[in-house]
Amino acid sequence: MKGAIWAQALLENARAVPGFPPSVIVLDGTIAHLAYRAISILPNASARFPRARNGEFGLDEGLAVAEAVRGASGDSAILSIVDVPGQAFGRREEAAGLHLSLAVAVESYVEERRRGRPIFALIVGKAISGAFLAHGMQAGWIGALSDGDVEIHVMPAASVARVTRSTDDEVARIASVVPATARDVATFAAFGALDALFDVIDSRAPAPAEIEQVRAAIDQARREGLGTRAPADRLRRPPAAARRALALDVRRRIDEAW
Amino acid sequence: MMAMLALEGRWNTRAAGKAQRLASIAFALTGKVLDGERIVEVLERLIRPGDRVCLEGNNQKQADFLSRNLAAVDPERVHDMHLVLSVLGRPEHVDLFERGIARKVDFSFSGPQSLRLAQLVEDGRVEIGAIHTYLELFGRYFIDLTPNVALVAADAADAAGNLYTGANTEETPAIVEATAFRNGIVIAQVNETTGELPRVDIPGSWVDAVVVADRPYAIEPLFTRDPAEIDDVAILMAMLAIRGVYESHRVRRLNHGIGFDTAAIELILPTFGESLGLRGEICTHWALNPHPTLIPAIESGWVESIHSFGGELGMERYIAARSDVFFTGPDGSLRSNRAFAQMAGLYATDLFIGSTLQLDRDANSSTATRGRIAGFGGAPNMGSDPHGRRHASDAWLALARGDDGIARGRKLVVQLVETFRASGVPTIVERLDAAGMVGKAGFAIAPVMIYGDDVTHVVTEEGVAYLYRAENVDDRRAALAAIAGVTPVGMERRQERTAALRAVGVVAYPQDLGVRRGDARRSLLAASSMADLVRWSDDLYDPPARFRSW
Amino acid sequence: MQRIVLERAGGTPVTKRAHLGAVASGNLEVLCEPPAGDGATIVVSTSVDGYEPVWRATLERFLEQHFIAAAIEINDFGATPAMVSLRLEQALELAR
Amino acid sequence: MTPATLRRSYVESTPRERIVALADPGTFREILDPFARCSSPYLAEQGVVAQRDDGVVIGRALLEGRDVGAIAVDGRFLGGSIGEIGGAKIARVLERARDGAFLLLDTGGIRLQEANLGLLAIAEICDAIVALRERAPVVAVIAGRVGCYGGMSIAAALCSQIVMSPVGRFGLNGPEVIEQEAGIEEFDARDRPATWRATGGLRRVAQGHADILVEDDLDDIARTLREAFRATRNRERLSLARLRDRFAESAPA
Repeated sequence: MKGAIWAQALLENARAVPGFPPSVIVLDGTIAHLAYRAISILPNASARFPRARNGEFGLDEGLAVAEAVRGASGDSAILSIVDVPGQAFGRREEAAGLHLSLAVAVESYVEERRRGRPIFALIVGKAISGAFLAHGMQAGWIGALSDGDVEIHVMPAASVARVTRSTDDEVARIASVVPATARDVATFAAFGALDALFDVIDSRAPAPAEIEQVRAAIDQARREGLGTRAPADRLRRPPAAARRALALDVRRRIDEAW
Repeated sequence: MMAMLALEGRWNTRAAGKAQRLASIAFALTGKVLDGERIVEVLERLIRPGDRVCLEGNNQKQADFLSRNLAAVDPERVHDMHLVLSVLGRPEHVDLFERGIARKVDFSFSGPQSLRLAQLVEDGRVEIGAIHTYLELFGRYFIDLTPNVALVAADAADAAGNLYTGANTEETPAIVEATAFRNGIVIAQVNETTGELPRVDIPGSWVDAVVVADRPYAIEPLFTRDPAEIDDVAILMAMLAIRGVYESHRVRRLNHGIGFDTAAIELILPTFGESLGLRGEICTHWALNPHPTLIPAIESGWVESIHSFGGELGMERYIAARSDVFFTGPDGSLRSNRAFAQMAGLYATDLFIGSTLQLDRDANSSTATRGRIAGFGGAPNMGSDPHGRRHASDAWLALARGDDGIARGRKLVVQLVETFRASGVPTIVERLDAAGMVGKAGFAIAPVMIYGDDVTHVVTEEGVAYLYRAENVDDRRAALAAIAGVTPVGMERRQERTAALRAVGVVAYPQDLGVRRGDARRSLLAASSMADLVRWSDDLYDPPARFRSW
Repeated sequence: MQRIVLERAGGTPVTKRAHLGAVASGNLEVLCEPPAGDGATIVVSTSVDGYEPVWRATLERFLEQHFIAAAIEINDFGATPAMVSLRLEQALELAR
Repeated sequence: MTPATLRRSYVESTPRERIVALADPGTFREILDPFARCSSPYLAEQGVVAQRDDGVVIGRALLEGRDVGAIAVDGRFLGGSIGEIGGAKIARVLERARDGAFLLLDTGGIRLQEANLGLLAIAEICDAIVALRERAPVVAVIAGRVGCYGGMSIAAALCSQIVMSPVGRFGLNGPEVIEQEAGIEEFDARDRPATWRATGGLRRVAQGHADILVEDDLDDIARTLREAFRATRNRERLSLARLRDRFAESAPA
């Protein structure tokens, strides 16, 4: 429920937008007198698709996110609050085309951003894999709580151990020597992938000063026009020069040869 | 009068015993049909301690309803059974020994249970009579291992107990014949009972009872090889085998076993073989399970006939539509018969080609490695020169030896091996693991699959060793070393010796056979996927689910 | 992971670059190109440890059979010696 | 019957052979080929030998005279997974391509060994596809043994046209992943026909999740690729209204 807590905390004059499934909360409101639409995924124990009842990104969630992004009013920015444990793993979902649900969300974010709508994302909990790609990664600006609960990765740790036929200890050891496989927020920030980190005492109960700090950062980013930057722009941020040097080198060599 | 009665008792004890046993299970019989719900009780009453019981376990088909229920009998009532069967392959076969229901076993092959079986031997829970070839075991069914009770599997039965075994007849006739005609009891599990059978494979008068199983008998598609998994090395070896053996000796009548290497041969007949103009010249008559990888060769007109040991899942409709090639019944479906196919493979084919896990410098081969008791199946019978053979053929005569007008030919026994298996384990070794197993784990003699003196050719990725042409043991060893790569045996090869052997045709390298290594590519395969095999078959081949990628 | 390097002086240089194979189970990638200096150099990276003598013997035999000068790189994922030899032959055919 | 020998199989071809066969003859110019030795430094630490092109082949080619970006993922190397280098290769080609691009996708998605770098790259790829398709065709071909899964399935879904063969599979989560995460009752990964029934090329084209069905034949795919380049973007695939209806049909009763 952290997504809902933070969405409600951050927006002033928040008003729930009706017409979305219970697993997707959409709030219209303001921060520093500018319009925002906050979107967050929540657990819904009675979701019609059983494999998306614990906050996973499923068929309905992708559609709802896309609709919320596309339906925001002209002057509103989007604020994606991210706490998604992953996508729905289900036979029914695959047959119906779960990838399309994620793609329609991605497409909505990209198109709106390219049309000039600022997109911000704040990671308050888990940001895993396809779910994060579909809800958060396309933002022009991404902030995250600097909190032990925040986890950013492509797969839950236990699953990585199973897939690689390895042990939890070995997965942890590798994460310590190969930063790309780490799951903590600081390492992800070190790639230049995050624009701001916020220290909080209890991410489940944000204090007024903490809320104010996040609001101020978002407001400043919006005024500086950072919400419409493309993902590749992250390569231009200072930490990327060292931590994503390979990607930069590949891009430079392609440009030379093109 | 008294004397005659005594005599009757003296000479008809088996018949009397059978009648008594049948009477003891009458409670569950309606005509010849047994109540499947009461099968455990039936088995408990029917089988006496110490009985010799044949539980049909084939390479493919398994009487698994009967074996599962046999493993559930009360060991107080049924114990110390002597199990005789071809393939001890199901987990419950081993359970029989763990529970004390069975004590002794005579068998041929234990594939998937080889580790557990070795453990039981280690623990003294099982006594192994012998590990046979199929033909030996069938032979002993008629001599000294005749079953008291045979538990077999069939597709269907009618009310009279006639059995339809369909494509997967395998060894049911051999087992039933041995049991029924020595007053043993034959019980068949069937998938269904019907009013009219497509054909009768076993007459009802040989069968005492039938029982409808809870599910169709278990069967494995053992001979299905996905062409997608054949690599360039297997194709190179296939090219060498075709040029260096099949073409050189005009081999028309042959057997192929399981394996990707022989599957590669089958799949390049319509391409590589065709380019050499060999259609009709080689590989025309087969003792062979219905390998899906042979479909392109059949469709291209290479194959005149195939007699099969067993069926193969998914090949049923294709076989029925190609009755000129396969042995089929009047109903159109395949008639397989392991005993006859083994006999054909022993006496009527000119070539056996197979692979092995280990081959020593004298070309002795074994699939037995430490801690496993896998057995042999049929390879040793087909992979041996039958001295009783008296008919000639071109290929057989090509290997003729002797003179003074008393020359006789020889069967081609070919080992086809890559020098190393995956993960750096050499196939060609200085000493077989089997050599160290005598006296252990039930082996009275070393579990050699094919003895080196029967082996006429060894083919590796490096070339062909024509062992039968070697003048002496030293030459044989040098010839094998010449194609043994960087295995310990191969490291002993000497250049001058090899050159001399090449000059006299005891060793041939690819260039000597006109094979370009660079041509060994998957594009030579007439089918590169299961989907291709289905296309070749005119959509008649229906691969099992696990092989489908569409 | 193991790295094995083999060098030999002399030989006729290959004239072209050749690349084939993939780092996939039982397979290997071979890069063959004209040498920077004189002679043949083969550098192997393999995911399977403990088979250096088998590798050396395989590569030495290849260089015995082909008196070439070339820089060859092998990236291996558990290929058998037969597969290694075959890929080397195939690469050489393309590079000559 | 078409014997395999009379057909040039896409499945049997390498990624480079595929691009060469699909582009106008003689026009493919590879960039960062294996001899550029641009391979992942992260794998050695994790006991994996790196492939010199990082499993991604890229370059520039002509397609009926159009100057297009050519991309092929090598499904043989680590399941066609996308890491930092391969991801950057794909993203940059999409950003540079003038008249469109084709992507031959045979990929399980993000490479676990480079997890977050793959994630970042795929976000860039998705953005670049949407940007490029506004002015030129971006065509995905899914016809290899691996299929197209994970993050790259999202990227593929964004393309203007998707070409599939019956062998191709297209979905977010592969069968093994579902079985592992949700249990064998949810999905039995060994039941291959079930996988293809749900996510195979025949199904995806019938559903409208992919646009054109092809045979496993390079000539057929080459023809179809040109057809796909001439077609307008399929806007139906990601139409909210249509997806809403489709998903409703899939909901449990």
